Amino acid sequence: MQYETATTVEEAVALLTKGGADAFPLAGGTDLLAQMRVGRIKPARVIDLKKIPELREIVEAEGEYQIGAAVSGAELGEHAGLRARWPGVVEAMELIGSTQIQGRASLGGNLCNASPAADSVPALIAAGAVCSLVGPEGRREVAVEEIITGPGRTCLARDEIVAHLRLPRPKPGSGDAYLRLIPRSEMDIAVVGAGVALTLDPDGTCTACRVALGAVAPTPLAVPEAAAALVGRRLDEAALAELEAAARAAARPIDDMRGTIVYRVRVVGVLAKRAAIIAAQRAGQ
Amino acid sequence: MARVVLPQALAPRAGGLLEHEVEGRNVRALLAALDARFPGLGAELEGRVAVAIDGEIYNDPLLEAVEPDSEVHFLPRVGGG
Amino acid sequence: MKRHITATIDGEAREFLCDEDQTLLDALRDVLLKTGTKEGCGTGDCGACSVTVDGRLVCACLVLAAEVEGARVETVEGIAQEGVLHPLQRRFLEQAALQCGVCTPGFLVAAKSLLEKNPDPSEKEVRFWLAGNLCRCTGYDKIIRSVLDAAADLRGESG
Amino acid sequence: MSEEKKFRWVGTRPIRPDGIDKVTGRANYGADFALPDMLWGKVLRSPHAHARIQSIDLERAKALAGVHAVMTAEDLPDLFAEAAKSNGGHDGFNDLAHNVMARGRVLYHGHAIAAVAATSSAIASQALELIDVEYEPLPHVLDIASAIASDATLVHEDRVTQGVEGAGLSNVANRVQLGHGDPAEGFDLADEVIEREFTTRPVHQGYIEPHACLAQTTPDGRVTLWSSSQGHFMVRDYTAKLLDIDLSLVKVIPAEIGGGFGGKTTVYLEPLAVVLSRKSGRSVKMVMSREEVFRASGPTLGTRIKLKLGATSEGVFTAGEATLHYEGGAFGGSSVMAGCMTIFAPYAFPHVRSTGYDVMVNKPKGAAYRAPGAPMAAFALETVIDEMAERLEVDPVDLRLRNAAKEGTLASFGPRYRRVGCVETLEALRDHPHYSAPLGPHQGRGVAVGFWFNAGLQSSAGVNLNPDGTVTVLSGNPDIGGSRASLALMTAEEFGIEYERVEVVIADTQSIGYTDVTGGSRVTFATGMAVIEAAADVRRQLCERAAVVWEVDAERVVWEDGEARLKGESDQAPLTLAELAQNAGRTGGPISGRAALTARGVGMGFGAHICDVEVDPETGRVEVIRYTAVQDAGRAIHPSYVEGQMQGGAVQGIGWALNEEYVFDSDGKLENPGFLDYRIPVASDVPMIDTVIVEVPNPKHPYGVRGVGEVPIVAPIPAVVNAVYAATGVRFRDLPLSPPKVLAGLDGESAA
Repeated sequence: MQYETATTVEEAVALLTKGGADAFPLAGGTDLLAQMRVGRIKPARVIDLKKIPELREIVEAEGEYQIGAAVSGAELGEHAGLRARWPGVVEAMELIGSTQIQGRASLGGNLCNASPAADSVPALIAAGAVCSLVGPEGRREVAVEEIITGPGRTCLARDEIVAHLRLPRPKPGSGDAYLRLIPRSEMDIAVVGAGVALTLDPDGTCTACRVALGAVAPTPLAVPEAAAALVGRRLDEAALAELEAAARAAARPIDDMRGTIVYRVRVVGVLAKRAAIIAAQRAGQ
Repeated sequence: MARVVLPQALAPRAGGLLEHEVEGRNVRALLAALDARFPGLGAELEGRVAVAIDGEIYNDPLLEAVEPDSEVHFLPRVGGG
Repeated sequence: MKRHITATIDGEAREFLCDEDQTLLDALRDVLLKTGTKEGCGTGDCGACSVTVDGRLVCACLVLAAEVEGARVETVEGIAQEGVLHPLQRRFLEQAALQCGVCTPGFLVAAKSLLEKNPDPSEKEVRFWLAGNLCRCTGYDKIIRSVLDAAADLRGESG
Repeated sequence: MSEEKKFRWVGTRPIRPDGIDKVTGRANYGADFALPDMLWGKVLRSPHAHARIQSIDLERAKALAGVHAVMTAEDLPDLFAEAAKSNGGHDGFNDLAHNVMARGRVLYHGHAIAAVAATSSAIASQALELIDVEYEPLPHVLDIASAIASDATLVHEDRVTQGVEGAGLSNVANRVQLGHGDPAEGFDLADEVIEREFTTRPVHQGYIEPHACLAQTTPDGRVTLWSSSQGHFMVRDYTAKLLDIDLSLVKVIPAEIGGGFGGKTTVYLEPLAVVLSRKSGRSVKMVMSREEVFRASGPTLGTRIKLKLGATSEGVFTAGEATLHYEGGAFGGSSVMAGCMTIFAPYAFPHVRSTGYDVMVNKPKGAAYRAPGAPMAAFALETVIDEMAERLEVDPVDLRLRNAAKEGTLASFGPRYRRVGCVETLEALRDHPHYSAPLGPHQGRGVAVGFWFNAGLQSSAGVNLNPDGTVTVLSGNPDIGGSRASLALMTAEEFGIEYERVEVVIADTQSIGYTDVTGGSRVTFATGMAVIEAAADVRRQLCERAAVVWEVDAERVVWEDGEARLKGESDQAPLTLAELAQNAGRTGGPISGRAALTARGVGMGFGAHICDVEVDPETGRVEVIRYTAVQDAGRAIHPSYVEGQMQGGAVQGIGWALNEEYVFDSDGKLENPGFLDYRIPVASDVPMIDTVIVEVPNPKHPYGVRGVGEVPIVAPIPAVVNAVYAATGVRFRDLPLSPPKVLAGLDGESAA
């Protein structure tokens, strides 16, 4: 195996193009190196993206945040501005793995692993995040919910990388939250996850909402029906019950060793409701 | 005579009785006496069990002393973690 | 082809050769013979190989040795300075916070990293910070107490 | 030991002698040794749960540059054909030989079939991929129900059930029955009878250090092994037996051990490393990956227990009856006997019977796991007692106290109890503020009792007096949980010297007499006894040396308060240990003592735990919010390490109760062979674990020690499950209580 570093996105893309099918981009490496260790992936070369400034920066411009794809969870969590604006996104990222994993794992990596259970992805979808992708043909922008196309599969070309993700400036009265269910309190893969971002007007009526669910479908799922249950209403019991029902209706999970269909469908509604309540509290602050 | 109590599974080999009065200064002598009464039983016991003599368990008991008023239980052998 | 790496390891400038696909953990243990850093799983799930790279707590099994070129790596072997134990090490000993001891290097590195960022953590903060360090012997109780007490020592609040 | 004796060192909490090495990274564990000529060995493992090996072609692997040796079972002596013929293959070493490397058939997914040694770990891995094996897959059995079915596929083609007259070929390796009285009669006397069935899944000991060893051989047949295990004499004996080598030619140097819990009381890698070393002429290091540890080292496997309990309306147990099926893995040898012996042990029963079946399935060979067999048994009994208490409307601790075993009680496993602390332990639990503390919504409290025999077995010890008056103690037991400290404390007490003047060395197999494994909660008890005897040997010599100095009869000299004194009126100043040590050369030579013994007088142990949980009614997640463990230690030599055993055992039990389980797919492949999906508790999963050490001294030990390591894992499962019942009103009888199962139970879908 060959280890190579790139210092610009263009260089990284060129190395990936040259490397072909056995070349893998390396950001945090928390998934790639574990896969290599158990022999599931045998790269001929890895291209370290962490020396590319764009991928390592968090830039704020007029309330909009541009987060480099290789920024680690720990760096994200230490960013006071981001924490204040998008607490749900930050908490979702911080749920991934241990403190040690947080020292390396990145938003871009969590997204490109394309796990149906990736914690940060529902929160990013709910937040309306957009990715900036760079490939041999240049740059393009793709909404986060369009990146993952199936378990372990993305819409990226082999030699395309995520350079950064952009979170929009939240409107006044906005809040977001992400919750997941795991059997332990830490160090687990989500059995189900739910992210909610919403905006309340001063009298508590929800004017905008996005809901996304994790681990209940082959990909993280944007659920506009669930969001629609809240928009135009106060978050009373009836509205939350509709949200819960819509989330359950959208879920189409599988049985596996981490959870059952019945359980996932049941609990994803509970988490969506709880996440909405937390998001609403944050919106009110 | 020591009071010897057999594992339940072996009672059929000993006239259906669990408890026996047996003479012997140590476990080996008890086994020999039992074997004389119920041929083969002594060997069976020796091969596979521990012994509790007056409440204390011995895992390798062949030569452990037995008092005339002792209560001797044959048990499965248990190790530990 | 081996790769030549220069890095500061436990305060010492070191040069070594590694395979390109070798992890930092394997390089520390098998090349530099610094076996204080332990391997419990090799996949980032147990924390036994915790080290810091440029001050950031990581699992050495999930870092390529090639990545630490020019970096500052701290392991358990650098915690005691000039033969003097760090308060964490002292508290671990005094409070019997280790039984078999194989997870201890990882716990010490992780706990030290916590106290550098948060000198006055709550019990809950300590437990969550250390959730990536598995211990199968102690039930964590004495480890958590030791970290809380070492934090007080470092704040100068205990004798 | 009836009167309270004052100790200077016993009962204090000094720093363990090996502590500094373990907090600085200097301590060497199994994988930490290296030799200049060293090769790396790796094992090829079966991808089938059950298959006939048709051929193994090693040629491509051998041809790979850097590969120095390749082996299969062909390279192991076939010592056991005769034994197999004479006893139907039930020889323990025959099974072990077949477990370290499959012969003819693979019996579980992960079963070793070949091994290689190469100049690097990477080349060794590559070589494994070049070994061509042809398999003929065979049908497999994965659970108790299908293994005991009349038309079951046989794991072994030649085994009949031991303990059953006229038994035919079967997957039941063994049947055991014990008890006293007539349960039918007892149930007739009962006002209430409850009968329930319980199931548990395979769980792993989960030690953090994977198995590891380094082997060096010489052309004249000598073997040196550096190995991490619970007993280096065990490693020596098993390796020598499997390879047909004289014991004197094998030296095993104990590495520090990174946890065992019973799982390191056998060998997996050592015989292979020796063969690879012989074939290559180089030293060979082998380290299991975590995945290999899960797939191929001994878990404790699944169980099914049916239990019936009868009691009078006054809360007196009239009868107990249980049928226990325990999976033993591919070779049998489960802990079902211990399950049968412990299941009713904490209580007095006029009529009691337990029947156990040791069931073979196509899963890894089971190994001991802390109080082997007892936690599952306690799960059954202690939750039924909880139900009985509710039915009788009595306090659950009170019900247990009314029936608790005491001196003279006829134990369900046979003998009459001598002095035991079951009652004292339960009383301490009842009186603990935790037991009466208020609870919040969705919270519940459970209690349970646990029992373990503890063990004696064989130990050797040496005590060497150094010229400066310091003492070196030699032990043959790897120190897993602080036993160096407890041995040093007892030594300091015996001599009346400072604890810091005692050093404890874990000596290799050529430097100390035979010693059984560190297991069974025996080290502080049994090896402690040997150390005390060796110290007495030294004290006797010290008195003789003082007699030489004073030119008196040795009988006139006594050892008191750390010095030799002349009995009666005398103006001779006492001689200290240091003075006598310094003069040893001119009074007769170096002073050292030794003792080797089979430890008698084991004190059985009881523990009682209180657990509070909070259950999320919408997700079924259970959180342990408060926990207290009470245990009779006999005497706590180093209380911190006694507490540590109690806390560690409690948390292991909590993990077993809530989230730990092996998940096999229908092909018998383990789906969760890693710490991510095999969920042992992490620090944020548990609260502080309060401890109360009860001391009902063991009258047969000089300091009253009973042994403490195993008891604490017995009570947690039922304590947690009873707490979940109290919080939810649902009784769970299938482990683990994972969120989906609990939520289903709350919905009434699966709760009985």
